[in-house]
Amino acid sequence: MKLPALFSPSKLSKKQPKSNRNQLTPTLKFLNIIMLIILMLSMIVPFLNVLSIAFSSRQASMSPGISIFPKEFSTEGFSYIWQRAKLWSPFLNSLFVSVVGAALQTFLSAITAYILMKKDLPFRRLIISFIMITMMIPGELTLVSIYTLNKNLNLLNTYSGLIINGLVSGLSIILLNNYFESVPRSLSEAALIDNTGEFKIFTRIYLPLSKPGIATVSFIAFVSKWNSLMIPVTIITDQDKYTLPMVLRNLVFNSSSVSGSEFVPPNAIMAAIVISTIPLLIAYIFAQRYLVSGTIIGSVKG
Amino acid sequence: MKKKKNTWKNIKKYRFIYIILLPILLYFIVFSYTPLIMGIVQSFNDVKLSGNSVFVGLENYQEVLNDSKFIQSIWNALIIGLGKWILIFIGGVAIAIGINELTTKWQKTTVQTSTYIPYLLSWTIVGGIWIFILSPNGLLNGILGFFGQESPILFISNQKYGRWIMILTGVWKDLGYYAVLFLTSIVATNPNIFEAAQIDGAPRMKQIRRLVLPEMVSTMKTVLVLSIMGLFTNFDQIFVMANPAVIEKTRSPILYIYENGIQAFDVGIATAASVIVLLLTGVVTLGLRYILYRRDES
Amino acid sequence: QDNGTVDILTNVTGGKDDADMEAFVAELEELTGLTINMEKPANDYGTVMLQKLANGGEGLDLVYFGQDSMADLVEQEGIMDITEYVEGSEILSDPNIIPIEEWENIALDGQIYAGFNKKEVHRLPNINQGLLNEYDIQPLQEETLDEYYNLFTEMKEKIDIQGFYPINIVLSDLNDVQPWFASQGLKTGIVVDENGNKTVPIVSDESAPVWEWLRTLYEEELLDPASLTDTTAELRNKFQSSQTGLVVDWAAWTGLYNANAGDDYPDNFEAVPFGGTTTPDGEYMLHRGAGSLWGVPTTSDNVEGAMKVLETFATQEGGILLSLGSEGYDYNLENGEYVLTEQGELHAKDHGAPFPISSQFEAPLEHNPGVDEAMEFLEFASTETYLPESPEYLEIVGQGAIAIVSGEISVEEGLAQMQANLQDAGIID
Amino acid sequence: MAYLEFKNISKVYFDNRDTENYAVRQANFTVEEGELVVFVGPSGCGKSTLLRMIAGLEDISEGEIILDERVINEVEVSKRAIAMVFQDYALYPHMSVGDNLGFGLENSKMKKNDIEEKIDQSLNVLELGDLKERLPKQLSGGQRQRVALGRALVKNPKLFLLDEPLSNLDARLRVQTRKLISDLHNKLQATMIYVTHDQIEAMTLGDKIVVMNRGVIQQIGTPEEIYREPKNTFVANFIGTPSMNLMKSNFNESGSIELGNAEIQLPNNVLERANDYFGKEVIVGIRPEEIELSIDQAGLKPALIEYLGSENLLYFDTPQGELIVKVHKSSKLQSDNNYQLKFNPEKLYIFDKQNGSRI
Amino acid sequence: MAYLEFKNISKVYFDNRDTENYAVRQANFTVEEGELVVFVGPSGCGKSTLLRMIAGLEDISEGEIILDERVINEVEVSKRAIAMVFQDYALYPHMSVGDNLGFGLENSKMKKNDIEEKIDQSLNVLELGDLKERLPKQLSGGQRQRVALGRALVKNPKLFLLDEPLSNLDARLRVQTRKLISDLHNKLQATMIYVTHDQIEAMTLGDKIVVMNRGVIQQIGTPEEIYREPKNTFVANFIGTPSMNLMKSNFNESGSIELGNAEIQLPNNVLERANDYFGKEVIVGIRPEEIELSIDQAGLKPALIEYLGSENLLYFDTPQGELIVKVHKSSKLQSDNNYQLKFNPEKLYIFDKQNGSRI
Ligand SMILES: Nc1ncnc2c1ncn2[C@@H]1O[C@H](COP(=O)(O)OP(=O)(O)OP(=O)(O)O)[C@@H](O)[C@H]1O
Ligand SMILES: Nc1ncnc2c1ncn2[C@@H]1O[C@H](COP(=O)(O)OP(=O)(O)OP(=O)(O)O)[C@@H](O)[C@H]1O
Ligand SMILES: [Mg+2]
Ligand SMILES: [Mg+2]
Repeated sequence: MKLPALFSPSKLSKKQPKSNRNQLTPTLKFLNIIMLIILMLSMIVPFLNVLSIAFSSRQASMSPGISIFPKEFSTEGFSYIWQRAKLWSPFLNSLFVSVVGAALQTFLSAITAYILMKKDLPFRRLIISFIMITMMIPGELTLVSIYTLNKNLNLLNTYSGLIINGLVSGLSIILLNNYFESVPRSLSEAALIDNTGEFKIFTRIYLPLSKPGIATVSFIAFVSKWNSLMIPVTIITDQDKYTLPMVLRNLVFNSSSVSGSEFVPPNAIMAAIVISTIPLLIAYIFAQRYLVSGTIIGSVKG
Repeated sequence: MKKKKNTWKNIKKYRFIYIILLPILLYFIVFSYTPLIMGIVQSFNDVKLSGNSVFVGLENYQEVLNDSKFIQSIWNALIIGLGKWILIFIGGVAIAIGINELTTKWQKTTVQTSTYIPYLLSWTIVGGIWIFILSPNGLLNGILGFFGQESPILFISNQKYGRWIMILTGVWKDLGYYAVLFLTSIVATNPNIFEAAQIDGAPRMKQIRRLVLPEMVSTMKTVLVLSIMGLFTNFDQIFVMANPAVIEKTRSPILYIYENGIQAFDVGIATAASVIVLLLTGVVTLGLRYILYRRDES
Repeated sequence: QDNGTVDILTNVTGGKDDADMEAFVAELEELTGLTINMEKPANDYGTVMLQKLANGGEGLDLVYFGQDSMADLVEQEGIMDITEYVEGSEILSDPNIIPIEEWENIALDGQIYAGFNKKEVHRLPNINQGLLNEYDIQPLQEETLDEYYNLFTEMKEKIDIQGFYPINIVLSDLNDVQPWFASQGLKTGIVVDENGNKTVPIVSDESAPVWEWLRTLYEEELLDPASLTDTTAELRNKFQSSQTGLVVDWAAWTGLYNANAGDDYPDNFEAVPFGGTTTPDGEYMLHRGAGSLWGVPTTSDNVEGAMKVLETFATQEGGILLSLGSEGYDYNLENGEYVLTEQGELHAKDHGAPFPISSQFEAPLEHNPGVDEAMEFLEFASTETYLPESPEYLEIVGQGAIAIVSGEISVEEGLAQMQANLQDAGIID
Repeated sequence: MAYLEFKNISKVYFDNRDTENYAVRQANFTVEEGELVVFVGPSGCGKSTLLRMIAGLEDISEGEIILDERVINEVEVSKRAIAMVFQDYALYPHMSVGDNLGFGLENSKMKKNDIEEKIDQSLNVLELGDLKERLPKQLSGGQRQRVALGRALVKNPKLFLLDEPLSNLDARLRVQTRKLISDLHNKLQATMIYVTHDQIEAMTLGDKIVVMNRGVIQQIGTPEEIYREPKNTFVANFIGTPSMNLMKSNFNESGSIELGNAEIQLPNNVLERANDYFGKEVIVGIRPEEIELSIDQAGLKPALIEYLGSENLLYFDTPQGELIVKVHKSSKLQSDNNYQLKFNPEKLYIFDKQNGSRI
Repeated sequence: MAYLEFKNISKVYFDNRDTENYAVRQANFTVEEGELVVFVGPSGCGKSTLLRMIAGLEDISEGEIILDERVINEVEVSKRAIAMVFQDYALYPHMSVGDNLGFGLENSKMKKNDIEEKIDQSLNVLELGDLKERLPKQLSGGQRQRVALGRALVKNPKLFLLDEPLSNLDARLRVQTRKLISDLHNKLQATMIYVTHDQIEAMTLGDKIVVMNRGVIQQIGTPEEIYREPKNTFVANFIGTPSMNLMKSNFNESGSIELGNAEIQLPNNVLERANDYFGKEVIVGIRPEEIELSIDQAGLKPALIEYLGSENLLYFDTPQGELIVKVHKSSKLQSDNNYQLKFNPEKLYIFDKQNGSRI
């Protein structure tokens, strides 16, 4: 009779022996796990609730209370919202604007970050402060003038307007700058000696070597473009060019003090939320493995 | 004198770099500074929609600063901001450490991903969810009822809880994001020092206290500086979650600007209040940087 | 600029997407003989309007806004005085088409700054008759606070739905309380008397019994405790799913509730409109929505054109456009009968004005079940006065209302406190 | 009984495909109390792994480690009363030098005053007194190294483990610190296990040297034994700079071998052992300093001469391969002379060609 | 005219408080075409700075660098036609070995085919042919080092700059690669500048050695000159392992000095130069291998004996300080003998006590 693999005569277990070295005491470990589980639940349950309502039938979705599983499973919320709000065009607009915007933002921030690495660049500190200040300007201050500006630049109702506004961000620059600093300087020096132009050093050495940083910044840029509302509302009145948040905000937030007669059932609202969140989750899943190593924030001293 | 010469030489050396940098600086000039300056100019005017703007000097500023609601909104922002940051730092650090203590990769990934989700959702959604949870027959009161609380607690509409709710939901939303930032600094720590500490007989908890925490300090400082910039501009959360009962204690300066400037079509007031907010942000940021980095400079 | 062109900034009026909008504009152009440009911001309408007006008006000739914004717009010189034009217009000045009271309602210091988008409707209580039938509950005998109270207690006793409450109101925005304060003949909002004195009747001493009543409802769990936090959206969901027996909502919603109920109507669910309590004079007293208006920006270069559009909105044809939509797109005429297309169904007879302003307007299609009954109460409704202080009033009284109803403070205390606060804020004298 | 004993210790890592990789295979050795044992071997040969198993930082796959008459396989790291110095120092970056030293003592329930005293004492021994308040990043490499030593020292451990403690130092500091460690060892009479891949360190420091290769212990012995009686070609080649010349050569039936341009008759004691190898190819080794040179125009011309100050290295290309000769001469040799190479048969090492073991 | 010439080159860094720090001060030297010049000195002495100024990676604060009859102070890095090998190799981690070599050539408008050919050629020279497709992280340290060399090689530069290229390798690989560089230099007849802090490398590789300390050039000369005629105590101490014994001693009026336990009469040629020093304290130096020992019970007992295989180092504590003696002996000396130290007066070096310069 052949012994099952479990009882193989080898004295060595195949699996790495689970090491108990240098860990918390069992009590603390238990507490830690409990803390994280509670935390996770508190973070996941609301989202499950959104999902469960989105996949409930219209009637079921209207009954109050928190549910984790759809009461009467149905996708009518999705089909309703998709047709009703004609989500195709806003969805694609958002996707287009966010992808292009994130790509450009990452690229431009990367160039700037790269330039600001040059320690002996005259006025470097000045330029950094100049960029940092832009991070503090409240949007309301420039609310009127930003419209005038976009109008003068012929950016109203254009995709380029959607992309250009908020194209370069101080935070992205700072994050990437931090990341580039961790690329050994001797690499760029070696490339210099290899007769390489600055731009090629940037594209062939710094960009590929900063993948985690690039991934993180692109992700952040994508999320902020995807969720961006103020600028699109300001510059877009052409319904062809609506972005997803512009459409969804109305649905989720249909104000009741106006005697309008719109009725959007909750399952459709939640479906809209799910639709608008899915690309973010996908982007997150792509960026996830880089996020921890990519968000080197270190000590910024501008 | 040699240094001067160097600067000039470097400018020449980097002339192409400046040419590349130019469009980006131009971008900031056009899209940040031009509107900023236009806004500042407007703040000194009584801007009428008919186009008849009159220079009024500091009148708009006086009006804003004399409005106790505005002053109150600044206090609100400070208190809520402070509460948030304290808790986010404590919580973020605790979670980062907690995640770091997990032993398998899938555990780490799961916790990390699920704590990150709220950060991805907008306040419209998050706010709605929490109003739901905190409502008298919502989840939380359900749980409290289970533990013997007799009548439901009116979390959302009780002035006493208003700020706490803003603080806690704000923390809840951003916690995962900050935990990841802090986790980054732990992961970057030289693993050997933990082995050295083991040999020194330090229990894990002590290692966390004495080795992991100090390692996170510089990240914390940076995060603090970066996040303080948004101190006064919390709009969405308050807009979505506040109600008349608590608005007085939770209104943020930006919400004030929205209500009293924008909704009232008063550009002068809106811009003047915004300039004040900008100045305050600048002062707080600079002050904080000074405090945090003072010792490093010397 | 060509004087035949009218540029319009709209919010609710028009189409939902480009195709809708094109059809709408085409029809409007046909009706007015003008070239029309219509722009519709996705949301944050007020902000966008501010941006456009502040940027030299953008050549706009007509802008949509709510009555609550009008005073500010006038103050900031955003819209012009169109009294003359209105008086000069045969259609608009015809009291048979637009009653004088409607104009008085939106006048500021006797001047007119805006025309009407639609006839504003009122909010009134709806009871789910389906529940009453199912649980064999006696309908109301007379409309007094006590009778309502009795109805609620009976509902509470008999209806065994999990989480059911007889009544729900959105307490914080004070829109829903008018039918109850009617019992004392008190009007919500800030009331300005002939002498220009401002008062807030619902915090006067006479209001105490109503507050007591509300408080009792809350105490005895007849009022959904969530009423302290619920928004209208939740309230509607609860009513629609029979979690609540009575809600106060817009007249049009009586019909929407019934329509939304699908097959459940009318056996299991039927929203039936009521007038709320009656004043000592025996009249109902209802809250009418803030006007949905059109103004002409001070920078307009085609005021005549703009007025022409306003006139059109007050005609039968204009009314059909604003409710049903445009022919060939939203509906077709078959043998003189109006038949909605698929598009038309989607729009649910609402292109910005389900109830056009003209008194002479005849709806070509039937309303949703219950709407006509609800509309009969319109004569008892009036709008609140909209003053710059209104938001603050809402904040103070909303806060006090929650405190009183939830039992945090006694009614007298609460009233005194609200009065004091209102005085401090300079809202009442 | 020995102070520390390894009994058949193995360490296995499993890679992704679950195949076994032995980092250490069947290691057996003992360390006496007070001894300084050096583990030497090329990078990746398992030295650190061995050390870390003693420290308890690594699980033991097979076998037993006995310390002070107790099997310590399952004893917790902190209970082993050992001190360890890491290659990259692993100083606690946010603590001052004093705190770095004190950290371990804090955990031992020692009194505050005693701790202070011990710290100061150790700092004095290592001449670090002035640096007590500095942070590690404010120290030079050599100072950091000494702090790392101090951190071990202060614990008064029974057993010191040192993992390539000098490899991050420059040559000059390395010599200094090497001496410091040697002095400490003599002074404290502590048992020390020292890991290095530098054979000079191994030779100068060790009471006993353990030479490892690919997880397997090749030879254990005193420096002299290892140098003079290497058990196999690996040890012969690894120990000594420049390393022993190893060349393939034929073992003639007559008991002589060819080397350079000469034929050498081996002494009898070697021949006795080498019975089986007559007529076969073997590997012949000779240390560079054991070759005598005489100028002779008929001899070989060196391909390269390296001058090292007190000695010269001459590289000859011979039919058997490159041959290095070390000549003690304090001036540079002329590169245009030809030399006759003379080998002392007594100094030749003969190794099996297949498994490399000494014949 | 010289191929490369430094004329009064200085490099100044300004710190936060704007004080000047000289990394290099007034350096003057020349390099002939085809020469291999080694810069040697302790860490931080300015070697890399010098090298980087030649490469153009660092601005020159003062002076002129002339390369091939052209002042290159302002010439861009990429126009200098030099190749550089970095201490940490600086291989492009995301490119294969082949691409690492090809990266520089791409920029030179060379044809695809020619590039390929050149790469293959260089890989063959360095015996890296099989590794062309590997990534740097898949290579061993020695292989990486060779790829770094290959990257320099492939450019056919007129001038090679090497910044401590061997310091990350272990002893064994260091010797191998040292030889490889030496071979390459001979084969290519290229001009090379080599920076190291390892004096063995300097001695074995350099046609000419430049010894630096604290930014100042101490001595320039052939290895032999530097070893045998050090200009000052710094050079004397820095070159040679173990380094020269340097001890303070009194110069008697009679022209003798005390050393160990003996008194030594200096030869006349020294005395002539030393007129001014009679009766004063001087520093006396002697190389460890120049001291002769004889067993003598009346002599000194060594404090420590280090056995290095082919030699022993004996440490004696003398009244003038520690004295190291190197004895060529392939077995370990007994540590319980006493020795008489014998100094050859001809081999003594006398230095000024104040400025350390040779008398
Ligand atoms: N965690 C691990 N997982 C898999 N293999 C490992 C692990 N740690 C070490 N090894 C392998 O075990 C072998 C021995 O490693 P070890 O670190 O003991 O070498 P070493 O002799 O200390 O080398 P060095 O001189 O480079 O420090 C190596 O081949 C290494 O790749
Ligand atoms: N960017 C800089 N700013 C200020 N000082 C610097 C800078 N670079 C180098 N130095 C200083 O210049 C001096 C010489 O440095 P350099 O790198 O040339 O030394 P090195 O001889 O190459 O040393 P090593 O052997 O450690 O590489 C050092 O004291 C160093 O601190
Ligand atoms: Mg190791
Ligand atoms: Mg250097």
